[in-house]
Amino acid sequence: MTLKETVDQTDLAAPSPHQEALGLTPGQAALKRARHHLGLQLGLGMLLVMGVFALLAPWLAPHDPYLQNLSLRLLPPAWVDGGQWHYVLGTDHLGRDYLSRIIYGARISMMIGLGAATIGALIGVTLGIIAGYFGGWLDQAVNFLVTCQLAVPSLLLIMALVFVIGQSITVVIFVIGATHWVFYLVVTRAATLRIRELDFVAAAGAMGASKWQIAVKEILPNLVNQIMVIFTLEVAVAILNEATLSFLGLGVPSPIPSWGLMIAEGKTAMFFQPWLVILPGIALFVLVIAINLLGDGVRDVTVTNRRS
Amino acid sequence: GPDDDTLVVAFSKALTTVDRLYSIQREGLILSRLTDDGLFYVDPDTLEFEPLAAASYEWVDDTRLDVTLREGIRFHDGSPLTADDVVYTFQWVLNEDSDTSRGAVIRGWLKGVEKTGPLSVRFTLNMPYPMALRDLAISIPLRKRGTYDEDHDDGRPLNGIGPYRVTRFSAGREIVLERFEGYYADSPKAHPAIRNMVFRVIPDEGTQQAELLSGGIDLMMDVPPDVADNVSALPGVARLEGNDIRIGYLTLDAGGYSDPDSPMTNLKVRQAINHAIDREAITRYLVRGSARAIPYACHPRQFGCDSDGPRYPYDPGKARKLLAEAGYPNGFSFKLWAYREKIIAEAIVNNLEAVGLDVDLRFVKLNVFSKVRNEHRMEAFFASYGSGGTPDASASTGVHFAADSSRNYSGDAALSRTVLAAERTIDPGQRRRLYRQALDRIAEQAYWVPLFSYSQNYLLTPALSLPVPDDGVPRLWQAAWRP
Amino acid sequence: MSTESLLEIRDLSVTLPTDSSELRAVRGVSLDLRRGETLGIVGESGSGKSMTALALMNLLPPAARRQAAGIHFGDADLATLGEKELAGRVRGRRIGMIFQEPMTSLNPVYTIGRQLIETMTIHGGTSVAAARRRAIELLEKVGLPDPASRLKQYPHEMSGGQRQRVMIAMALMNEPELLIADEPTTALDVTIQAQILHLLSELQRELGMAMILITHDLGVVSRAADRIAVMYAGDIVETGTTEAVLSAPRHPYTQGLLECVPGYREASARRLGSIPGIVPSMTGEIRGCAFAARCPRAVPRCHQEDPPRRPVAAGQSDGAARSFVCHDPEETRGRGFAGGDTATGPAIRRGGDSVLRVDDASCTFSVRRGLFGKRKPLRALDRVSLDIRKGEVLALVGESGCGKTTLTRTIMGLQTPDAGTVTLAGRPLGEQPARQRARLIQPIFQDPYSSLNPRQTIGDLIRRPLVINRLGDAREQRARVHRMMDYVGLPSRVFNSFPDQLSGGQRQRAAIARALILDPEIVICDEPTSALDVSVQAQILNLLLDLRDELDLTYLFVTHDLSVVRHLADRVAVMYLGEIVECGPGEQVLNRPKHPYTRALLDSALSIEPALGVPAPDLAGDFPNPMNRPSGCPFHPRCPLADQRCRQRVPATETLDGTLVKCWKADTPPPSAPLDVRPDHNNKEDAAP
Amino acid sequence: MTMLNYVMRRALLALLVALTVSFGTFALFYFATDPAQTIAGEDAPQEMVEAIRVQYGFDRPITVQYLDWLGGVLQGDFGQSYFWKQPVVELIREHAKVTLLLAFSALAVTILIALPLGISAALRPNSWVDRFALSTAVSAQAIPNFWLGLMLIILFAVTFPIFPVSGDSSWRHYVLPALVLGASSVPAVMRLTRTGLLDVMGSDYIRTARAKGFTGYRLIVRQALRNALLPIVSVLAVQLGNKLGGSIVTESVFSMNGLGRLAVESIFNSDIPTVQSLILLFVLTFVLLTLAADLINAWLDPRIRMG
Ligand SMILES: Nc1ncnc2c1ncn2[C@@H]1O[C@H](COP(=O)(O)OP(=O)(O)OP(=O)(O)O)[C@@H](O)[C@H]1O
Ligand SMILES: Nc1ncnc2c1ncn2[C@@H]1O[C@H](COP(=O)(O)OP(=O)(O)OP(=O)(O)O)[C@@H](O)[C@H]1O
Ligand SMILES: [Mg+2]
Ligand SMILES: [Mg+2]
Repeated sequence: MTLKETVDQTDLAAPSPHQEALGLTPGQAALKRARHHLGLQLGLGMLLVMGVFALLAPWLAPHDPYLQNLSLRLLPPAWVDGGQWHYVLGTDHLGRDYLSRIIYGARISMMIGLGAATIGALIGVTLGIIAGYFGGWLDQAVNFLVTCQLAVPSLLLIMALVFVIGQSITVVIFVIGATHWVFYLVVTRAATLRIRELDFVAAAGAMGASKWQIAVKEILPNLVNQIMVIFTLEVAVAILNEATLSFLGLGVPSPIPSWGLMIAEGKTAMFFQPWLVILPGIALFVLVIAINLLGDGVRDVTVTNRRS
Repeated sequence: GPDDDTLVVAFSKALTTVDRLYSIQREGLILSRLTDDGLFYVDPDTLEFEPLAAASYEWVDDTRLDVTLREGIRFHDGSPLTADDVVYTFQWVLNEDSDTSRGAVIRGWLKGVEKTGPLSVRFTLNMPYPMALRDLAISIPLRKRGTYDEDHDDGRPLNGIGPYRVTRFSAGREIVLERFEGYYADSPKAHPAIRNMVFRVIPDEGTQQAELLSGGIDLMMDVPPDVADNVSALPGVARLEGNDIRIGYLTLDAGGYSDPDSPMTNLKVRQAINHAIDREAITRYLVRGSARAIPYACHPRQFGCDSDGPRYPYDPGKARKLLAEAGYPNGFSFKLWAYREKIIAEAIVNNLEAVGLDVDLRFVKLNVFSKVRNEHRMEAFFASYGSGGTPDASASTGVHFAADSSRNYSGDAALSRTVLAAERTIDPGQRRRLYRQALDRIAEQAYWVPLFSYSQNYLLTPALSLPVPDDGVPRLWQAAWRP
Repeated sequence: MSTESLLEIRDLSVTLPTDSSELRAVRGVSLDLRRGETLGIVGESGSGKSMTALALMNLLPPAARRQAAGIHFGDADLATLGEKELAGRVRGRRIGMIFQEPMTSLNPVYTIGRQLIETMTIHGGTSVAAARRRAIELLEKVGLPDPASRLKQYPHEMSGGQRQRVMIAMALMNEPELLIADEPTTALDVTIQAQILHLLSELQRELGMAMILITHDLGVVSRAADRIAVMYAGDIVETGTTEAVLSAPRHPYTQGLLECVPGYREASARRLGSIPGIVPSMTGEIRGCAFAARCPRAVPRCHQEDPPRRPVAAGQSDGAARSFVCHDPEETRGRGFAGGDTATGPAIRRGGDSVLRVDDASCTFSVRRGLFGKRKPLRALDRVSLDIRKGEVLALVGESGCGKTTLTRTIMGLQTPDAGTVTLAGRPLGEQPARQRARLIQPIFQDPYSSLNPRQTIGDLIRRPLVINRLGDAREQRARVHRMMDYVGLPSRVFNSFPDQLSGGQRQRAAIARALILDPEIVICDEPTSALDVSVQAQILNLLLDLRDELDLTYLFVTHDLSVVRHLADRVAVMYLGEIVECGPGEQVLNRPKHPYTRALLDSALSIEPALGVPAPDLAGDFPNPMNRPSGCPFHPRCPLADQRCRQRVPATETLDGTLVKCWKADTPPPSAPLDVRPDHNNKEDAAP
Repeated sequence: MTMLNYVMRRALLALLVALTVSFGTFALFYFATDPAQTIAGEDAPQEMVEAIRVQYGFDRPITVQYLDWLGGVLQGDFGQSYFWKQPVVELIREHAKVTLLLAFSALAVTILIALPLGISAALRPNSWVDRFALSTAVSAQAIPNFWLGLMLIILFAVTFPIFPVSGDSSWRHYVLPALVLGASSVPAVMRLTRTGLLDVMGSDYIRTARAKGFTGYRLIVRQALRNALLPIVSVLAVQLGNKLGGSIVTESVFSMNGLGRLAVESIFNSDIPTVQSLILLFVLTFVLLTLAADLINAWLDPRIRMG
């Protein structure tokens, strides 16, 4: 999903004049459409499964993901020669059970995805509403921030920040979040600019509502749909970013089982123990694709009046 | 490959300059042994310091050294080596403004150099300095007079006297060498077999492997043991294992620099940590090769590395007990800093957590690491030291336990005095005694957790024959193609 | 007009897939059109007018499916022609089309010239030079001065009216036999609307084209069409000559529609007729008569059986010419629509104290145009003075962009004027806290879709002013909301619905309830009905008038529809380019206008008069861009009376017969006769054969 | 000249951004890292490190160091890389070649995949082409860049040794990296092309054009394309910018000596002059590219040009 799409779909005032009186509430209508949306259901299903894995990791994982057994290093998956069924997906270079690490990895990825996307949303939406609603020099200032953010390659910025602040999950979450708010901002700002001109905002002003009341009570609820869509996409982006960071050696610290880190650690052996790279890669792929399907689905379902 | 008589070697790190005077990187050392000769060199077999460009030398007294040069040595540009060039080289290094990377060290002991004949020079020292030959062998390649003059530019990357000359240097990418046919024949390094050498910078290990397998490179150094295992199992790849003078260790903040109340100030805690780490297993499974667990704060091959101090065998039970005695029955939390060999650091963390300690591993890059370390803000760190390839205990004890060293976390003034005294003693017996005294103290106080010596793994095409170096620095001039 | 048949549509249907089921936008339409004839198709929004027109040349949206027993156009059957033939031989060549939205119907990135010329060259056989000559000729004909240089302009450099002229020229490039105009004037101002309609009928006569004119404005068809087809829910429910259908409508829907139009019945009837309910959604099968649910004459049969097409043959040479589709139950004949109670019409009120004064208010925006443009001032209000008296309806009229909304926003304190003051209940507005102001003055907006927050339920929406002003506890508030919903005729079951679930009329009722819940003295209605269909407009106008009587309200009523003004205004203020140019009692201003602009507005308003044609407007040009205001009297470039003085000096405000006028020529008698004895501009000698 | 004015405004903004960002980075490194040690090397004795600290002036206060650097830049002297001991300008020039080549070939890959796919999807919404395009986009979005690189290496450089594993010395070295880097922006560009074209095809003026007799490719080429290009130009500019500054991952997977790697290495080595200059370069590139996109759009769309 691209920026323009999201911006375009903020067509709040798009009249749907031919709707029957007392049809479905917006929520019901969305649910109804969701029932016919294959991608959404698929994404949701996959995500639920992975969510369950993440939540119940301590019970589902066959081993302690941190437990090292140096004498059982680098076992291949069970079905490969030399594998053991005790370690279904084999072990890594410190003899830790790979399956357990992959299961726990889902936790890390989701935690980082959700955390970073939330932080990004907080920053982006706040700034977006401020810029869009109050305009003037505030808008200019926010625009300046955005240019700063965009002008520096974000991965480089993240790397530099993590590099000097130090590696930890919290740092990674905050840094990724703090560098991924532009999308929220652009969309919220554009939507706010448009909503600001709508009559219900003027009506609220005429009722005596203060600016903050208007921003929070009138404008914000109308942004929820788009924010939600961006949120899911940003979760995916954050997860990929963390993996990339970990791959480059600046992500979550060892020995936390992050998929990106696992790929990086397996990379040196990728021609000989390719599963070390392929398995976490697949896990990452499935998680991200599920989130993206969900995000696309949510967009399709909540955005009304989209012809074609 | 042998077809074009070109040996392609992979470097993991880019070399910023081919001038050894301005770099102390390991890669630079390997390269400079091909392109440069110093007055002395390290005999690869005995690890003794022997004359190279020097024909002979003589200690006039404790602070004066006379050196006579060989005849007939030529620079790559064809000009002969004279005493003037030697004087120029050392004066340049001694000059504060020259900013060479070795200046600070050399200035520490060398007062001056003077020409005593067309082919002889005299070195005058500030103080008795037992490692003078080492410094002359390892750090100072000879330069043509005027090399660093402002208006000097002969268009060549480097004008050395070594058996190979640099034909192309592109920083961060590759360095191309060609055999120097004018090399003096009576050199121990004379008559190298291979005509061309290319050093390609390939930072990524996986890529290096792939290149090796697909014939893009002929030699890979510093190969992690796992990789070496894997790759050497394939046809078309040979493996060499050699020693390295490098040792790995943990430093504990016994001096309480990071926090005066740090548990690390407690001897029992430090002993517990020593007992907690299974260095045998780590060495066997993770470092591998010829690596050995070491009991003391030096490499067993180094001169003076003898001690009767206590050893701390792996004993988690004892470690727990010691912790309890120290007042930490439930352990405590601390940060362990590290900047290399993450796997090993993780294994150490795992050992420490097994005895009830809560370790936060801070794995960072060297420049961050050293900032924190130099500011004495670490409670414990895992590091390693290569002693610059020097088989002498002085190379590492001084760096780590001298009073003014930022690596010294012991806070032990007496120890520091012992170490310093050893550095100024020429008499071998006396030195040996002093080092034993120091090492005993370190072991008693458990300032360190000495971990293991390293091994070096090389992967190469089977067509290449290469003697295994004992000090971890490959001698490529001895490389040859197998018939 | 010949009697040769040009177009015969038989049983045309269009279906569109929707999320859940199929939407049958057009349901079995049959139509005939003779050469040179103008057919008006009227109907409320969503009745399928546009779909019918698009289906002719198969320009429907990609998902739509079209079925027809035959679409015979001259010698071709458009129903069976392939896309290639249609494109190559029919579209743009034999049938030209004009769309509703002139602002978006031209390709923004190409010049007018290119777009005109390619209309000819794409069909081959014409050189670019010839096409260019024709383009210039046609631009001249549609009344664009300096056509040669126009060719180099881009669409965005032109006003809406000018673009619509370009669209017309484009449709005519290949001299089509049939011109389809889909609401060509709906988006335009009245003065421009009159110009365009006049132009169209002139051209049609000159070129002998047939024309299908689609509109929802009965006034427009009554003037412009020879014959009329009334559409309802995808079907044509009545057709016949304009004269016959409008003077003696037979279908109850046609009757109802006419009752709703302000001014159709005598002006004394202050209460409009209205059709209850809304246009049904056209998904699924409709059983019986589609109109039955809203029809006062419906009997059980109407709900069950499809109504028959009844020809009205009385003395017609051509039997198909007039018919309607209805069971036409005898027993209910003559039963009319809800608003029949003429007696309860409100009396005109006058006097009262001034409750709100605007003194010399000016308002300037700074606007940047284009990426590289500089900011320029735009003067939206220019020293406007106005007062509103207790209990009256003050109508504010003027063309789009003249500053009406800016004035209302200034009055409500949503816009701070650069200069001048607004005095509310004796105190300057700037000194009143927002909440206090809110309890005195409340707005109702034009677009019921954007004036309600789509994320709040109707109940919450209406309650919101109480919450913000902290009036009463939650229970009291809810009770008050229910009472208010009762007042405005909203069923209480919508309390928990979202605005999306309501029809336009219902939403506007909710907006009214929200405005009135604080019990304000003054209600500002900014075009409250212009987004609504006539039938709904009538309901809302009736409601507003009822509420005024019951709650003793004062209205500032902004509109551009003069028939609405005539219907309800006590006093009228006319705005032009940020100034009030005339202000006075309703009958005074409407019957004896002083300002030439007022006069032009009145001339351009099209009431339902089948006997009259489209008047030739005597107002030149477009509404100017407020960024570069003309010197002197701002109206002078368009004024038929303007002289040197008007061009140089700004006229002062003077009072004549109790009316404030701002014009140098206010005392000059109008060049043409007053409205009621206006000469017949009718060009259709043969309007009714 | 209003356009000049506009360009000046943007330049001013760029300048401010560059100053802010570069000071930020400077401070970050000043407080957190010790460049002297990196310059000296891991095993360097302390005297050496101290000597370097003084020699390079790392012991001076931050403002002095920053202003010193800034003063140099204002005189066109971007300084000397601490780590590479080369003029930064030269260093960048050398690395820029690789990145430029890589970025443009990746852009070509993106365009060659995304545009045809997006256009055919938009012309037949909901057809199999459309579905294929969308699923491509969804999957491409979910494959981490570095992983794709590794897989391609396993596949096309080791299992089937068609292309070299790494390096940047011949065109064949660029094939796999360009593919990886190009693939990363396919989803965005493809989707944008699709929605943009769909929007345009659903617009009133296309209906007008159809009513005039345009169909088929003539409708697309002569009526729709220019409008649909507008958003694509902007997104391509942004993508190119990302690639020029952000091929970090690709360059590291394929061991290419481009600006991305240079940036990473400089960060790791606290090579502040290089980092700073690179950031200036990135900011400048970004601003220039977006400016170029705006100007191209203004040229394509008279509404933007003239308001
Ligand atoms: N592109 C579309 N996709 C789906 N439904 C549509 C589309 N366009 C119109 N409709 C539906 O088709 C029906 C008939 O629409 P049509 O545009 O013909 O009405 P109309 O009489 O022209 O109304 P208006 O006066 O509002 O223009 C309406 O119910 C409308 O919602
Ligand atoms: N916030 C604003 N910023 C810039 N210009 C504005 C703003 N609001 C209104 N204008 C301009 O001021 C002029 C008057 O606008 P206003 O909305 O008051 O007109 P109006 O008479 O209500 O028109 P309409 O009948 O179209 O609603 C217009 O030219 C408009 O473009
Ligand atoms: Mg329509
Ligand atoms: Mg308005």
